[in-house]
Amino acid sequence: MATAGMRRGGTALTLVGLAGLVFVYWMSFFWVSTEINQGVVQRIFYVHVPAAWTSFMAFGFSALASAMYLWLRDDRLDRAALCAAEGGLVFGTIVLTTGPLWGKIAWGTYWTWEPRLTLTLLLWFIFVGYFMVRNSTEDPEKGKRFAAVVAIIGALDIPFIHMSVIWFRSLHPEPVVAKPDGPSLPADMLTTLLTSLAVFTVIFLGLFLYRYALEGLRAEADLRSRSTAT
Amino acid sequence: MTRLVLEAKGLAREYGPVVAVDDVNLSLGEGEFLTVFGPNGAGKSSLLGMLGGAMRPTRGHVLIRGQRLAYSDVEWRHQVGILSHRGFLYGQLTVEENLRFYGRLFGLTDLDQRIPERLERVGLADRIRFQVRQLSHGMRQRLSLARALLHDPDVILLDEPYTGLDPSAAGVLRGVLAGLRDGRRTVVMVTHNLKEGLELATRVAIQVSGRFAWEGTQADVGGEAFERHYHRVVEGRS
Amino acid sequence: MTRLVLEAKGLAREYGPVVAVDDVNLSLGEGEFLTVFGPNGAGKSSLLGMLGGAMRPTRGHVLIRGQRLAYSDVEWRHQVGILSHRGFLYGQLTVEENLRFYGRLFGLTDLDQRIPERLERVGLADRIRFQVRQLSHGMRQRLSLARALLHDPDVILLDEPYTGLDPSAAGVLRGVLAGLRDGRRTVVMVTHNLKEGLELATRVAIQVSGRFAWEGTQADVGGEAFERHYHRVVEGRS
Amino acid sequence: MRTYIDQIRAIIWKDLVLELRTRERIAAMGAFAVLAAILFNFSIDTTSTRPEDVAAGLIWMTLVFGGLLGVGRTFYLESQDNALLGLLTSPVPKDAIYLAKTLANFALLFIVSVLVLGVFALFFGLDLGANVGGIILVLGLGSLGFVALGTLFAAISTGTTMGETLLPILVFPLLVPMVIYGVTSTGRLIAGRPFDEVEGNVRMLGAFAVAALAAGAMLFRYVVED
Amino acid sequence: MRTYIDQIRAIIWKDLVLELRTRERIAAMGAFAVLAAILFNFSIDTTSTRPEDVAAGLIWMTLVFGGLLGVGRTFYLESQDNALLGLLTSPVPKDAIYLAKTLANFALLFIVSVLVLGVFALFFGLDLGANVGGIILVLGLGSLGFVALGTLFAAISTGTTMGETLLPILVFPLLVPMVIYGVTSTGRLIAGRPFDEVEGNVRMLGAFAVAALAAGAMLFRYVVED
Ligand code: HEM
Ligand SMILES: Nc1ncnc2c1ncn2[C@@H]1O[C@H](COP(=O)(O)OP(=O)(O)OP(=O)(O)O)[C@@H](O)[C@H]1O
Ligand SMILES: Nc1ncnc2c1ncn2[C@@H]1O[C@H](COP(=O)(O)OP(=O)(O)OP(=O)(O)O)[C@@H](O)[C@H]1O
Ligand SMILES: [Mg+2]
Ligand SMILES: [Mg+2]
Repeated sequence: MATAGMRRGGTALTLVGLAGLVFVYWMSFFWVSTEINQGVVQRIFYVHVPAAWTSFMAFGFSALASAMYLWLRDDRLDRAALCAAEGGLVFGTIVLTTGPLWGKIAWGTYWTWEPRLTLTLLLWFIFVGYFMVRNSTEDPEKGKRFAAVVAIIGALDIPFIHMSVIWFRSLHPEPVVAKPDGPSLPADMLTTLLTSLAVFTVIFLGLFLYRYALEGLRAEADLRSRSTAT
Repeated sequence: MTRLVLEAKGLAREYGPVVAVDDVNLSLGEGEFLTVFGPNGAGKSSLLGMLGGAMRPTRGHVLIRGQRLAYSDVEWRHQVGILSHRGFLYGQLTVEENLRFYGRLFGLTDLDQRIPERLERVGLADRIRFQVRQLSHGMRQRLSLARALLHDPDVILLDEPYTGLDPSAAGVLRGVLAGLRDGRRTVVMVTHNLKEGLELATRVAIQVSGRFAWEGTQADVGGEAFERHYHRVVEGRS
Repeated sequence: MTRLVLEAKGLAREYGPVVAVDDVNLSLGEGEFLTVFGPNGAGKSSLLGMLGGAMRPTRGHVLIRGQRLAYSDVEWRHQVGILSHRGFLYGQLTVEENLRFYGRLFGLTDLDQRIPERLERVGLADRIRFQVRQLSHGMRQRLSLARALLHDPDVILLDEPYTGLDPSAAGVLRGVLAGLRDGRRTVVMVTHNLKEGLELATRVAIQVSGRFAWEGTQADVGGEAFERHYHRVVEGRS
Repeated sequence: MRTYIDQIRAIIWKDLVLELRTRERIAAMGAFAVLAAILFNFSIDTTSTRPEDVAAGLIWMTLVFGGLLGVGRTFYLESQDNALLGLLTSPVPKDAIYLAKTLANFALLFIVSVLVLGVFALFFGLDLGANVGGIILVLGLGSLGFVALGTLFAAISTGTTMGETLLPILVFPLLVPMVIYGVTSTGRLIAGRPFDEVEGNVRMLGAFAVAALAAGAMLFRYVVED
Repeated sequence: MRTYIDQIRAIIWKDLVLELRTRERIAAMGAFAVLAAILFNFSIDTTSTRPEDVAAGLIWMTLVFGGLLGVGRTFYLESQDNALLGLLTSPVPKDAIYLAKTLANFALLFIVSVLVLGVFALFFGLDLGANVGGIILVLGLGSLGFVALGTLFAAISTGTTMGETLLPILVFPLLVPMVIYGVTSTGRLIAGRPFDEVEGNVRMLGAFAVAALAAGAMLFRYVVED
């Protein structure tokens, strides 16, 4: 059965990812050189930034799947959007915990009301709204459509977050990697960052597949219970 | 047989665990008049809602003149007129304003003649300046009827049109419906009144628990005997 | 004659320029059952509204058991049950919660038995946990009926109770109404269905343009001939 | 008397069930408070303005807004299937209907305003100190006065029957004195001044709430009668 | 195309007639705006805070909250006799319904926001001078962006069991960028800076409004289909 395979695949990927995470920790704690200005704290960077990008990817994927769902009305697309949104929330939560930890040391405060931070928090809120909308209609189809619309509009927030450090005077560092004239980062740092990004992506995919398979099973069970009821 | 106008293929509608309409198939040609009877909650209104494109089926689909209903397309809506349990009327607008509003949505241009003429026909001419919330129950039903037929649709879906009408208005409605049997229209009517329902029907169905439990034509229906037949069908199935 | 229960003296209701009810006089004793017929807009619902204390008369007044209706007093409301065009139901509450709410307003204490029993009687027992907005039209009407009779009122006012009921529910209603003719209650019913209306009535009135254009008893009404009589009265007056 | 109270309880129960049906409403209000605070933060430049100076105004603004939103819904729920008429033709005194509606609205608004206070204190780093009790009292009285007038106001403007547009305009100016007392006392308490200093204002708020309740209970019947 | 425009006009005409008949929304929004102005007049100590510094923020807060009140009711009117279904089963493209509703809401909100500007200018003694036109433009674009998003999300939240409560939770997060641009430009214009200085911000506001309108027109059909 395809779902069972997917679940097994998901579990396997997650395990691979977790193993990779150990490797990334090793890299970021022992291998990579220490940044001169900030010292050891800067190593949060290798969790913070990949997590942020992974959450962007997850939310973007969720929005894409939502748009496709509205077009094709295939429940599988809706499930994909749902699971991706969940993943996005997980990684978004990581950003929202690592950021303040870093901030406490680098800026002396956990939180300030500053565009990138605020918009990141709001993106997280939007996807909380995504789940609220889903669960507060009595017709599940309607909930799926509403949620899809929220995901699409919510993802439009992502470019704002990325650009916010450039548009507004801001405390948060400006891009050092994702910018038009290429990364300006020592090679070993870049390698660590990209490795970490790869590992996070694998973990996301693993979680995604696992959840997706689970949702598939639940939908099947729903269908079965209904056809026996009538 | 005449050209097919309205078809339903494997139509089903579920509200969560409730199966309101269950695998209904239907094909109606020009000039046909189908009456649907059935107990409360049998799914008749849900069926009409789907036939009129007001509600998406959970499964199956509807065709109008062979074209599958496309919800993003609006052209076919010109051909359909719906009278539902709820009147679709704005209580704070006058009788005239309500019709004018719908007329403009349907792109009608001769509203200055059309509206008074229709109101005359349903016996509301003297209420033209009244706000809808000031109308009595039966007057509201008359107005809903005028609204549903304002754009002269070819496919007409009526959900308990006799509700609240006094005997003379019921007579008028009977006349209007008979007028619709001009061979060019297709009518589906839901009613609980067996007598009124049988009078004009060319085809009759009894819906029970979502399904058509019985279908037949005028000829199958032996006048007085139909009432017993109806009860037998309903009890046999539910 | 039995004791007088419900009286109306020179009752009139105007909405701005519209005279909805015009000088209606009425006196009904225990066990009497009055059916009011009349065209749409004749003022039947307005009359019922005033009899039930839902609406203040412009002129005249209503008496219950010889007491003039005092709008600030609430005691007499225990004796009155109203079924109107609108169901007085909360769409977001369940069937059971709606009845429980009204039961508590009326100070009933045996709701745990009473509610299931009444729902059984109107054939809604299996919908007890449904929210009202999930009910079909006819189910809602059944619930409104159960609500109106929940507190076993002595004076019962019914506005088109057959609306939306399927043939078997109509049969049930007929049974319920027949059960009300136990000599202790007074019923006023408005309907457009001449047959159903005449069946149980001890007295009959035809209201036209606000006034009672004709009043009579069962005996005055010669079965089939009543339809012609009705049309003659209505046309003669309007 | 027992019936009277039971009727009031029945109506409050019904209103709150209707609210709870819209499930996570309290959670929603919490989120709302947070988002409102964020929005304020961006609309007011905290470098040139001290948060303490504006916090009172913002809290009351949210209260008024939330109140208008909540109170406006009261009779909308009733108007759906003409349920209000069902209520009016039942043996419930009109003032009981009014009191029940007011109390149900009060419960909601009070929760929201305390929630808003908490969120603002957190976000703006307000040091409420010993004055928390006083501020909550002020907000409570303010909410009560607001819903007492607001419920009457809503009944009028839902246009039950008599409600043409003149009356809201008459009721509205009544809110102004209350808001003034409320904001001034909240502001002082947030600034850390002792409760004594605002006691007069708080008394006025209390008097206002009581007067509004009494007036509402007396006038409501004329607004809804048909 | 002619029909399309005529359909939009018919819906706007209907909405405005209904609003004029009931004055429900304009009354609520207006009352809120005036109360908010009064609130701040009393809550802000003008010796320590310059009114110019907070006026822009307050105007925008009032706009956002007032807008929420107005937009939330858009679909109430339609739900009374299931009239929305009548609209949806008529041959009107869904985006026309969306645009018409948005424009009708815009008209209301824009009037209210100009009103708020006037009230604030009066109460705080602001000297708007030559920048009045610019400020009104900024408020206009802000209102447009707001209703474009608000109308879409009002349709969503009306369709859920949570009703209006959900609306702020859904729209606030999306509004923040717009509010930032809006407040900054309004603030500078109130302070008497030349329009050139805020032109970039105003462009962004315009872009936001257009993007929101486009997204709304495209996605609305998925919200209302049944
Ligand atoms: C306090 C909460 C914080 C949040 C919510 C947050 C959020 C984010 C997000 C969403 C990104 C990805 C943006 C993008 O690439 O478009 C990001 C990247 C980044 N963050 Fe943070 N951050 C926080 C604190 C910090 C702190 C304290 C520092 C260091 C002083 C920091 C340094 C960085 C760096 C260097 C990047 C990579 C920039 C790039 O190359 O694009 N962040 N952060
Ligand atoms: N919005 C809804 N949510 C949940 N269930 C619903 C909803 N609308 C209808 N139903 C259920 O679907 C079934 C069919 O309802 P429908 O209104 O189609 O019946 P009907 O045949 O028109 O009945 P009636 O003769 O009483 O009008 C009923 O069991 C009803 O409870
Ligand atoms: N709220 C109102 N405002 C103004 N006029 C009204 C109002 N309610 C009813 N009317 C008018 O009063 C008259 C009587 O209305 P009523 O509802 O009593 O009639 P009815 O006999 O019950 O009619 P039906 O058989 O259609 O239910 C009608 O002409 C109606 O237009
Ligand atoms: Mg039906
Ligand atoms: Mg009537």
